Amino acid sequence: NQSQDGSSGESSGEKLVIGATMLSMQNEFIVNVSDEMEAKAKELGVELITVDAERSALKQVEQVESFIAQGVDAIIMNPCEVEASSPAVKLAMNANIPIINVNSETSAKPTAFVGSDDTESARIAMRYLAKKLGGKGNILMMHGFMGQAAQLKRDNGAKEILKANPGLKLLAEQTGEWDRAKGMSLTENWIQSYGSQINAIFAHNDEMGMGAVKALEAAGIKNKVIVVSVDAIPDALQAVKKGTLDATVFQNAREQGSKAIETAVKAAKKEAFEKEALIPFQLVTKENVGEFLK
Amino acid sequence: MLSTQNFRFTKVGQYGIYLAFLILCVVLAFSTPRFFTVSNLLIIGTQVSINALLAFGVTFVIITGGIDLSLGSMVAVTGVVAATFAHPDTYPLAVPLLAGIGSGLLFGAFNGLVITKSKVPPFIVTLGTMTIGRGLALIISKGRPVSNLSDTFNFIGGGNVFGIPFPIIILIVAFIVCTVILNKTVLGRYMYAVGGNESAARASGIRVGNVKMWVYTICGILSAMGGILLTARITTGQPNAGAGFELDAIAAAIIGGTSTSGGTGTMTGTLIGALLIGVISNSLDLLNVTSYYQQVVMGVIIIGAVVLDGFGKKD
Amino acid sequence: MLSTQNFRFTKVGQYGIYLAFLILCVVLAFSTPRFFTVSNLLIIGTQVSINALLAFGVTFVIITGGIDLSLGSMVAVTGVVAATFAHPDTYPLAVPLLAGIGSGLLFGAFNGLVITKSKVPPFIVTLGTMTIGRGLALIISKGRPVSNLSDTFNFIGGGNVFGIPFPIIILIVAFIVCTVILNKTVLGRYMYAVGGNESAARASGIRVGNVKMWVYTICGILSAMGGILLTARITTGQPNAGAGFELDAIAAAIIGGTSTSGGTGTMTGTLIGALLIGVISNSLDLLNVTSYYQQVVMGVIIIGAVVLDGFGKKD
Amino acid sequence: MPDFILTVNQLSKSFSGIKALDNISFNLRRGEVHALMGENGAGKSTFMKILIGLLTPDSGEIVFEGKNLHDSNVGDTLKKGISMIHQEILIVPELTVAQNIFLGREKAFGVKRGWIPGLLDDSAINEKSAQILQQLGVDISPDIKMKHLSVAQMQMVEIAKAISNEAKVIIMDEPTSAISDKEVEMLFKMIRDLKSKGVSIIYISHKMDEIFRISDTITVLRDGKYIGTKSAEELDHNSLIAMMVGREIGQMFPEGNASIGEEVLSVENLGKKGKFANISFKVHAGEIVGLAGLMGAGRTEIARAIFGLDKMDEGMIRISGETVQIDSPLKALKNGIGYVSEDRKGLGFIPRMSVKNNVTLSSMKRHQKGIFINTKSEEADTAQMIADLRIKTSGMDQKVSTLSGGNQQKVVIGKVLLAAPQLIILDEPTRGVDVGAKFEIYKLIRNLAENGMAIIMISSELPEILGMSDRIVVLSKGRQTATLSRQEATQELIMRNAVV
Ligand SMILES: Nc1ncnc2c1ncn2[C@@H]1O[C@H](COP(=O)(O)OP(=O)(O)OP(=O)(O)O)[C@@H](O)[C@H]1O
Ligand SMILES: Nc1ncnc2c1ncn2[C@@H]1O[C@H](COP(=O)(O)OP(=O)(O)OP(=O)(O)O)[C@@H](O)[C@H]1O
Ligand SMILES: [Mg+2]
Ligand SMILES: [Mg+2]
Repeated sequence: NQSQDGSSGESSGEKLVIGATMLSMQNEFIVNVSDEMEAKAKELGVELITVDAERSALKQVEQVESFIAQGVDAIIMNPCEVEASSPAVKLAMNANIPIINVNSETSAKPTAFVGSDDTESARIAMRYLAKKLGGKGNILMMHGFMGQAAQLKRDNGAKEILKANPGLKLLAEQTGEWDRAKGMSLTENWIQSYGSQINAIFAHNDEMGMGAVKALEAAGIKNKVIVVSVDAIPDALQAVKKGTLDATVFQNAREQGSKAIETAVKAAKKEAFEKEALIPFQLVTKENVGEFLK
Repeated sequence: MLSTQNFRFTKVGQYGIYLAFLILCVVLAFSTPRFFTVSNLLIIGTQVSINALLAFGVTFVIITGGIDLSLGSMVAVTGVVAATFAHPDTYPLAVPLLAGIGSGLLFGAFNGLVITKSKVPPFIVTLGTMTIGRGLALIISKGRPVSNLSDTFNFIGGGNVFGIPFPIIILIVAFIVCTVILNKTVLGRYMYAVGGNESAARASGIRVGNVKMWVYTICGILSAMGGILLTARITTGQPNAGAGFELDAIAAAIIGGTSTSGGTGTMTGTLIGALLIGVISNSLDLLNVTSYYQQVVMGVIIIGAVVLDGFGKKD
Repeated sequence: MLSTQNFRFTKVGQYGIYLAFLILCVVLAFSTPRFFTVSNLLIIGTQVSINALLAFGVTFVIITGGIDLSLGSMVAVTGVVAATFAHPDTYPLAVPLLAGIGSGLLFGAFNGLVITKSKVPPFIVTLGTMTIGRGLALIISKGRPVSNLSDTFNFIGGGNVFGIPFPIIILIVAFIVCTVILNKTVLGRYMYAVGGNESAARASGIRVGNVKMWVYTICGILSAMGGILLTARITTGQPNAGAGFELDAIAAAIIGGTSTSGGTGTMTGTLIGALLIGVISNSLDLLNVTSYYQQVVMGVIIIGAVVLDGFGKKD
Repeated sequence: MPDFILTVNQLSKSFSGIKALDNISFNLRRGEVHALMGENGAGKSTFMKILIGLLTPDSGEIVFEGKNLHDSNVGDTLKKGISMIHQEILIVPELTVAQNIFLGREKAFGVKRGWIPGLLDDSAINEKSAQILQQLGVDISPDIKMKHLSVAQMQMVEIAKAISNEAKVIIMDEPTSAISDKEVEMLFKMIRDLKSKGVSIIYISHKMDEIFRISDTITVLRDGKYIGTKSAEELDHNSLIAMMVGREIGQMFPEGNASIGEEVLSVENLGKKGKFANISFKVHAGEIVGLAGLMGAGRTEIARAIFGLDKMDEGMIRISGETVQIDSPLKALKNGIGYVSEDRKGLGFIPRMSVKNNVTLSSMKRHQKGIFINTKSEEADTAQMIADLRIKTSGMDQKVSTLSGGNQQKVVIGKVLLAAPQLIILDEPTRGVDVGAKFEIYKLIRNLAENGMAIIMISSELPEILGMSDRIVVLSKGRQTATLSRQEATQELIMRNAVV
């Protein structure tokens, strides 16, 4: 059948093609960013090829290689790793294809960066905890998958604030591998170990944070323990609204996604663009959760 | 001597492992007072339940000489399917349960069908359906967790009956049913026969294909039970749930004495295998072993337990 | 007739798969002009190289009737070890290479030792060392990527020789060496014998334990090569690298006709298996198949290729 | 003092508490053929496996050429000059004939010198194997994969392998169980050759006539105990059996007086490309039809086709006059056809299952209540079978893999009998079975016939065919060359028709 506008046939040859490689399409936040990118690409009339790196830096490098071989006009990368995804940036730069990092950084400098610093998210969360606890109390930290960029950065951010607040004691830290069920089991075991000593839990993402909340609720001590996590996925926002999760840190998927596409298109057309678009994190608590719930 | 020639992965016996498990428990009871408390034991039971369900399923499969790598994906698919029908005030509880179990049954039956009809090794078929299943779970859920589930549904994962967590009750019931199937029914007998010597089983008039169909289907149903339990426990249908569960389940079965070459295995052994894994991971958290070292210790204990198991027997 | 009784996972033949692979390539060449270009083929070759190296290693292991699940962890450990010695202006290139290969050799030899000395099935031993290895990689690197590597080291992963990417050259050399070992040496012969009928091998005076030691050690060395290649390619020693690589490698071997019951398999088959997987994943990206559907298609094609393979033969 | 090359003193071995060997002493002279006799399960193979180093004894010593053979593994023993033909055929199916013959000895025969260590030279191995096989008079190509051979051919390869080792002592554990007379003659010629070169042979067989033809000395074991050693001249058939069994056995083949009844099976023009063609015969209730022929004549193929294990290309099968389509063993069993395979390890039993679970496997329909197993009826039937067939087992829960060969055979027969067939096909039913058990199996076959069962018996032992059959169908290269009645059949007549 006939196409309604000029989006097919001859004109598709002139259409800009952008290749995007995403950290993991099984992660809700990333999926949100990706959806936003999709929508923006449609709006601007560019073709977007989205691939999933499945959290593997190697795969990501390979995908960028493929993009280069295909001759895309610009590349958007949601890096898996700070260091390990860097070769992809270098490859693209060498091939004179603009590459925009979205959401997190690599050590190699890309054409442009759109996103926020993961370390900051952990600082925000920890500062909140410190304030709520009055600078004194026992904290448990639930890590993401060990060795991954997000885990390392959130760890660094959290430890920074801990250092600044000597009254806060890190009782134990352990990985929950980003996973809700693992986070729940881990919290159950922690409750066995530390019981009433626990004052707060910081989880590197909302999934694990939700798991912690479930375990605390089941043990009937949720009201005694403060839980904070990062991402502001819809589930977490609901929980904040209900008051079961004390706070989460909002990353603006919408803005990251649309800004990334805009920047990529400008760079491809050799128009002026922002080299670094920093999109700030926001702390979400019961007081302001309404702004984020749609 | 005779006829053991092709038994690749040597069988791990069925008694030594009980001893190894006991020793581990005693050591733990002495090293941390928190281990041997009713509440901790109930937590271990709850945490073990999902892996145990999958391990029961894969025990059937391995006894017939097969393998199922799609367990984890089946957990995700069935969990997401069940969650889709489990929103509050939509359908009665039976609907998500039947939808979940039904999807597991279909998935398992599909595994069985491809394995019996094509001559593709189970390893490849289920590796394929593992990937397919993961994709399906993501497609069904559009890559997002399916949340906002009804309280009655969530009760399955978080509720208690007379103080006993519901998952433990499911675990016990499943254990009894699986034991009966394996030891007391004709189907169970045929499973051992097919795994022990497929040609001889066929020549004895056993419909080998049917037995395999049953086995993969049962495995699918048990995975679905695991998927529903997990979903209810974390009150969300997660499309990326269950990744890697297959290895834990297969490990539990083999630790418990099921031989990957087929023809041997018991449900009790598998249960012990699952408990062993569960107890180790629980106690490593209790003892606050640093996470990097947790992995090393976990590996060492699993190998150690099975080595100890070997010493118990002569052969 | 005789002695086939326990060949559980039926053997997948060695010829049909070439046909399946060819058909796939032709279909792809017609569906996207980007597939059959020199640059894309070189990319596929490079992308396949790591999996192929691991698959060669595990082919040896599977031929003797064993299995190795620790491949992915060995990639991580050896990569991190090599990276530790590969910072610019510290040691000459030989040091990180020898350290990486050496750690893989030790890791593999440890697998072999435990498997031959204890009676623990390879599945459990290597599942254990998979976990142990992951922990070790994190301990050695303190959980952080080891970066800032020398250019000479990174050349291994990213360099070209006469326009041919260096990983492809390593791949070709490894393929030739592995083929010679398997087909032309006494050790290779003994691998087939041990896997084909362990009792017969033993009764012929073959030191079965030694053969197994060799096989797991070689597998460790090849994994180390994969680990070094990976590290050089992403210019970082990544402690969490290589997760799940074992399944891809085993899949390549089995798709290529190696039977998990031991005694059969060829390096050429394995190479084709690895290429098949590589081509599928490359072309799904080229064809811009949505990521969720990619997984479904991947699973279907793998099963399909092996089914097609089955049709090619009679038996 | 005679020149003993091998001396064994007070050797004992038990398996999980059961004594398989109890204080065995044994002497082997240079250049003699020493037969080792005993019933199934007497401990012969266990003894030999200890000699070669596959099993370690619990106590006792072995002295070979004046040196203690303690702690040797198989590789060492083979190098020192003892080789063995194993009872259970030990071959690597995926390797070629030549590769099997030289397995473990490549270093000595088939390794090229060069800069790659251990580089194989398969053409040298092939050449050498061709020579050896020719010497043995067998027509097998050395570069074909072992799995394509028939059991008989595999056994010939095993013989070739053991003989080519240039050993000083060769152990032969039932080397002729799967081969026919022609090959046996070749083997005996080889044995005489070897003997003249001073090689000693330990020979195990359940075929009495072979023992008296070839052996110089005979040692008898019973229930793991040493009974005695005598020179072959001192013994005759009956006195040897008495030593082995502990009692006399009268006539080997019991008299039959079954009345021949209705036609049970009729096959017409059965054919399978490259295997057999134009096979037609009938079997009646109470009748025993023997299928005779040389190795590879196609008898097993016919049996497999009738039982539904293989597809046939043409022909018709009628059961009690009605045409039936049999495409699976299940269908065959439902039509009242039972089959006891010659390949009991491959098609007969499930090694890791118990005697009980094996025996009842084909008759679960009768042992179930709904989906559940009726343990009582199962146990009753098993006990009955163990008693009827005199299966020597420590209990109905013993694993079949740990039974001796003869008793495994009885388990398989028991399984088929419990399926209550009208017609039973027995393919080499006494292969590897001791005299006592053979006699019992013959009695059993007679009994079945008297109770109205139709029986097809395939056997490579002519006396057995002649002694048991009411009618004999002779096959040669897949063709039916004669059908003889009991009265007209003679050994010569059968042989003449078997080689045309
Ligand atoms: N691995 C084993 N485990 C337990 N029992 C065994 C094992 N191997 C052999 N036996 C037992 O040892 C005894 C001797 O067996 P062996 O195979 O030596 O007999 P044999 O004289 O060779 O008999 P046949 O003539 O049937 O070959 C038998 O009772 C057998 O059941
Ligand atoms: N597994 C096999 N693979 C290939 N050919 C076989 C196999 N088994 C038997 N044959 C061949 O099939 C033909 C018929 O063999 P079959 O076993 O039916 O003979 P038989 O008369 O029963 O003799 P036997 O005494 O050896 O059992 C022969 O040419 C034989 O070599
Ligand atoms: Mg014997
Ligand atoms: Mg035959």
